[in-house]
Amino acid sequence: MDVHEYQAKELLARYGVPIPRGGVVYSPEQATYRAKELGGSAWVVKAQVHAGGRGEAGGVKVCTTDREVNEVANQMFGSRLVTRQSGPEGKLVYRLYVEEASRIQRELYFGIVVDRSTERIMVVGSREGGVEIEELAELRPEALVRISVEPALGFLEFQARELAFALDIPYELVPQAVHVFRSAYRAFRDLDAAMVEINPLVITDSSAGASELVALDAKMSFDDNALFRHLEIAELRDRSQEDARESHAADRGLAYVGLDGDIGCMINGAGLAMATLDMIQLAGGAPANFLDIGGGASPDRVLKAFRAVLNDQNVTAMLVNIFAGINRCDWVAQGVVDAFAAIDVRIPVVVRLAGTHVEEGRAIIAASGLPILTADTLAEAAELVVTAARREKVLDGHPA
Amino acid sequence: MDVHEYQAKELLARYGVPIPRGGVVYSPEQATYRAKELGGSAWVVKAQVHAGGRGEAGGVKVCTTDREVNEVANQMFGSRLVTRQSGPEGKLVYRLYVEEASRIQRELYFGIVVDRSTERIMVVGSREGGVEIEELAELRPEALVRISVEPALGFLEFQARELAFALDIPYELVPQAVHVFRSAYRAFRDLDAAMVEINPLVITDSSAGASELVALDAKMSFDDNALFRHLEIAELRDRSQEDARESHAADRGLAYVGLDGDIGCMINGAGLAMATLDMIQLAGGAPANFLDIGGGASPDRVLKAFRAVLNDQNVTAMLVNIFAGINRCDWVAQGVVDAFAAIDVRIPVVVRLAGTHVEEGRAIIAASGLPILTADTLAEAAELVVTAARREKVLDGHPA
Amino acid sequence: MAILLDAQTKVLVQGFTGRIGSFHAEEMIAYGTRVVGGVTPGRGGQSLLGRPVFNTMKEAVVATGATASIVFVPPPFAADAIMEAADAGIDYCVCITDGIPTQDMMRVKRYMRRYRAESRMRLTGPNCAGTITPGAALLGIMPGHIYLPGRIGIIGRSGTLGYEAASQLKALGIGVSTSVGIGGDPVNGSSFRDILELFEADEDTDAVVMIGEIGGGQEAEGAAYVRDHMTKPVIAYIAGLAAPKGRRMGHAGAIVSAAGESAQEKVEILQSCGITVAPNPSSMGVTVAEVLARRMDAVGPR
Amino acid sequence: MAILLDAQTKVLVQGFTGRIGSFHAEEMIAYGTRVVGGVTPGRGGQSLLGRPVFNTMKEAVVATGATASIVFVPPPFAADAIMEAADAGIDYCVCITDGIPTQDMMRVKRYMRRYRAESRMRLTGPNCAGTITPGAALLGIMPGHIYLPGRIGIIGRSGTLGYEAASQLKALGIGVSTSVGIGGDPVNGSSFRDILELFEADEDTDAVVMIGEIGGGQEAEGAAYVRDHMTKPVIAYIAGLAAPKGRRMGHAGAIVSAAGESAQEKVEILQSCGITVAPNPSSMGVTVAEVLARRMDAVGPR
Repeated sequence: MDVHEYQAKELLARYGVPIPRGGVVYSPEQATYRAKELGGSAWVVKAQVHAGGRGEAGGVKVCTTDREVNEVANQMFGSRLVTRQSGPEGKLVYRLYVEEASRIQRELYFGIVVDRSTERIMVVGSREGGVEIEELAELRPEALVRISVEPALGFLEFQARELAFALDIPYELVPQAVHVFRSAYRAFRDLDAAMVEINPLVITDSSAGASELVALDAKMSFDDNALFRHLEIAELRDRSQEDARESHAADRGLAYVGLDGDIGCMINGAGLAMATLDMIQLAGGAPANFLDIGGGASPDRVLKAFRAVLNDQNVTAMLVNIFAGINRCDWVAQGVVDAFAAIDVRIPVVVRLAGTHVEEGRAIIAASGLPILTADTLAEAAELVVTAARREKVLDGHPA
Repeated sequence: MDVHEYQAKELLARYGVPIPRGGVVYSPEQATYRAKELGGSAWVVKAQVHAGGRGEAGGVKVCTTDREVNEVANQMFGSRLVTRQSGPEGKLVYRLYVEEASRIQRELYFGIVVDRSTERIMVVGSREGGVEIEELAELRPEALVRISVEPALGFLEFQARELAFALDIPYELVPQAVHVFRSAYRAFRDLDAAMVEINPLVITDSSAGASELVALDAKMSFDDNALFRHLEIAELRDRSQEDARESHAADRGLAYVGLDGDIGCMINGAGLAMATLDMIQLAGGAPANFLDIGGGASPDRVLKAFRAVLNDQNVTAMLVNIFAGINRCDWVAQGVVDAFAAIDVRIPVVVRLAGTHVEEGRAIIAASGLPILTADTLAEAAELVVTAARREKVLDGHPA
Repeated sequence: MAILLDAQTKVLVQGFTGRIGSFHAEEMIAYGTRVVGGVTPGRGGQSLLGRPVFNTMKEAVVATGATASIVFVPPPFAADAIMEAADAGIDYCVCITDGIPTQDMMRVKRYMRRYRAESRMRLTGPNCAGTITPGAALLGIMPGHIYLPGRIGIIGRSGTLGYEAASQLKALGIGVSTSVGIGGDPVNGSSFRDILELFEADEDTDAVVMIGEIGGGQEAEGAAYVRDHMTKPVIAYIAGLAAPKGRRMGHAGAIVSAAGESAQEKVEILQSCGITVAPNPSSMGVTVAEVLARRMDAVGPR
Repeated sequence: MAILLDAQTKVLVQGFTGRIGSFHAEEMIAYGTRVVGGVTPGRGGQSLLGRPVFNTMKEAVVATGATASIVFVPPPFAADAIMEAADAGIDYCVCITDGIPTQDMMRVKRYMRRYRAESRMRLTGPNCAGTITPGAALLGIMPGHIYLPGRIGIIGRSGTLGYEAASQLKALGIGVSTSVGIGGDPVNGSSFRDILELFEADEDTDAVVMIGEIGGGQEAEGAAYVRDHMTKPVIAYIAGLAAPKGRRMGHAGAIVSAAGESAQEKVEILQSCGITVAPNPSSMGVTVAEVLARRMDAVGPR
């Protein structure tokens, strides 16, 4: 689960990471008020959206007068910010963060992730802050310092010190850097984060007093599996930043990922679901979604899944692919029949059943008399649904 | 460092260990007031001293009226409680703890210590609570359940559960027991304790509602070396419970342990100090103290050590034994000469110097013209001081 | 005995008396698995399905001599259950539970390293369908009837895709020695490489099917092992060609977040290590058949 | 080379520029120890006593090729300094610092176990006087002149009592191969047993003096090793006969808290393992001389 920049900053600050003074605002008036309250002569107004690349997309503006703050806020509120990470529809802007502008001497990168190969938490730093880390990792991997953390002991003081020296942080700031790094690590560990990124971590200009380290931008995401023990984090979820189809499905306990195609999918098991999407694509079709209905699919759950799939207006045909292990094909078949009774299904539906109680399941479909296409194998099912989708498009007047 | 029962209970309660309701009081009036405030019909009045065995020594009384509470408190305040752990002088009682009486169904033992052989924290439990654990460990070791804790992971839930089942805690109380055990462990770990003991941990009678676990008595002691990071614990130090000679020396940064003999000792190094005590004993004398002046003994430090030793009225002769490594014999010798100038030293003093700058040191002593006895070896020094002490006693009219 | 599990293996069910635990315990017993009891703290002394229930794994192991266990404990308590199994001296543990926090699994892996490698418990899962040695024993939640006993090993992250592979093989008359689900989580008990080693050493296995997916580096690590150490043919399929970058596809571990983690890249890595990759999930069975036939031709009739 | 340290060993000083660190660095250099530099974070690039100062141990090891270090860092930071040395690849570290919290040392010991036994750093101390190979090198704070080069190993918890032993030996014309202070803390880097093993294997050592004290079980563990594995004679002294139970005698570890931890009990355990125990601290030297003489008689003139 992702959170907004200002939420990540507040969480990190609670653990001791210094952040610029600022506040979240919900209207242009609040933005102006907040800027006055902060004082000073320059502010940064930042759109709060769950997507990187805000700066180049116009979501971060420096203002030097109240009036300018108000104007910028006016433009941003209610807009959809399209960044290179947001998807073509962009993300709705309905919260801004107004913060005092910092005088920057140098920009560093600091991040924490789970390293799957060592099964440990890894701390990453670079002298080159402000750029995208993925790009840096690909183009100039030597610019990254990586430190693996022994879970028994945490991010040790000497490791933090080594990182500080490796990033060429001036001697007088090394103790502060050690504190910042270890504070961020503790936040990661205590809050079951999946990612912490402070980019840039800046060394401020000494023109107005002593230099210091400040987290100018921050990102955090969290392990969904651990939210049960972090209710205060779970509450930070911002549905406005999610794909509406996914929110709808997630609320019903379904693992749904929205895609750009037109073939709706309902499958049990994540692996089989991915494989089914692959088969549809190989057969020349385009899946509209990933949807794993999971084990123990009751007829009621099947009905919910149907609704989640058909919720997407782009869907022109649908494939149900069930290999029943814990599930039973007869239950799923009954769920499909019930769904046809409960919903006005106007598109072709292909059903492929296999595994536990497959004969009983097929018999239920056959006996229902519903216009359901059936297939025995995954390949057949994919072919059938792709053909059906193509026909629908032609009937609707879309070119195939 | 030891703390009082009520302090240990408050610390454990902060981590989630249930304790009976109660409060510390400093006068009989407060005791009565506290009993009324607690309500109910029976209270336990407990002398707060740093010594086990209070119950059998009369330091724990059950009272059933306010008046009785007042009387008991009156007797206890200002008295010195002599228990089998307090030493013959007993411990000054100037705080009492008044708590609601618990109905006890069963008494268990729960403790946490550092196990030196595994270099891990060890949790110890027994079905037989309320008895002294040292006794139990010696007489019936099989009655103890010991669980070693992996420092990387802490006291795991399943380990706590295994202990709960091993102690025959009823099923419905097992989840509470797991919570109590792990809470106490966290207190131990977070506060750098050296020992936590809940003895007895009781299962209350179900006559007045559901049974529950309660820490009826609790003891904690702390790692002196870690007090620098636990100022709130360091503040719990109660000097009234300490040997006055030791407090005096400790305040001056000296490692001093009061003993019962009459030969004062001032030595550098804990090992040499113990060995010197052994030599005095083997020579037929009785050391009045252990005192390690440590490395880097400046003349000023030597003076302080002299004062600490002579502070003890029982001292009839004194031995200074220095094997200088970091120290220099000439500095120590100068310190001894200075001490004679600053203090009216009326007892015989034996000085043995060895190691760095020994010749210079001996020359300073010789040149001082002071009535100082000198020795070259440890054996000689011990003989000299024992003989001198014996003579002093005779002179003072004490039989040797 | 194929690998990990045979008809003699004594099995304990952790979370025995729960709805899911008892349901699958019954299924496993029906398949012939030697389930000797189970653990549910606070239910010790009772019995279920004719088997004793214990309060702790230690008691259960002492009383039954079990060497394997299967975990059906809910996510907040599952990591603890795995460590309890390890501490009780279990040799092989399957964790079915889906939704264990990543840091909990990191702690479990760390904990297990306190035991010497040779006496360390083997864990598969979490978030897997389990392990089956067809015709002998089932330690999982899969439909037993889709597996034909035979000499092909299967290793997969996904449960249902493993079923797909087994049933395609069965349709061609090809049987399975053991099928092992290693699970879809980012930090799991055993890697492809760990299980490939077992199959390489197993006399009852002729070839291995390896079913991977997007995310993580375990497929590449397994492929390097195949290239450097394996004599038996390996056939693979990687799911997720159609998966967009940066999106989590159901499994907690199925997310492309670094170079080499997409399905296309993995396919290339596997092929470069001499692994035959099935072009699509429907052709896993036939690809195995082809490889076996080629192998037979090369070896000649025995 | 005796054990642990010789004239070629390259040494780094951790806490180099501090008052205590620089003082003892100078003493060690004067004794002939090959001090090649030191570490004080934030002082990198400077130089002291003609040796370079580094910010981190990793840099220092890379630049100097040092294999040993000595820690003079204050208690709150000393555990971290030891782990930094281990992580930088140091082979042998002496920690002089007194007053390190017990849990910090537990963490250090735990941390060091992440390295394989054969490449794991050896630590002696904390709260010790250090190690000396007389005539070759000094890694500690002891007065070098009291040690005569020779063939007796010394292991002791206490610094000053070790001096006492060395000077008693010197007075009798007996020299020392290496003297090792293992320190007075309850959790320390190396035990008596660890160092006894090194002396048993050392060609330059003929006999070992072991100086123990009240508290803990390391003397008994060392004694069992002597009984079961040592061919060289061991002479011991245990301090604290006069110490009352339950009182801490200066050293954090010198407290009798369990059976077998008092001086008298330890003496009995040691004697039962074939160790000659000196009756008092003044007779450590003569007891060694007697044992050596008996040995010579038994072996006959060579």
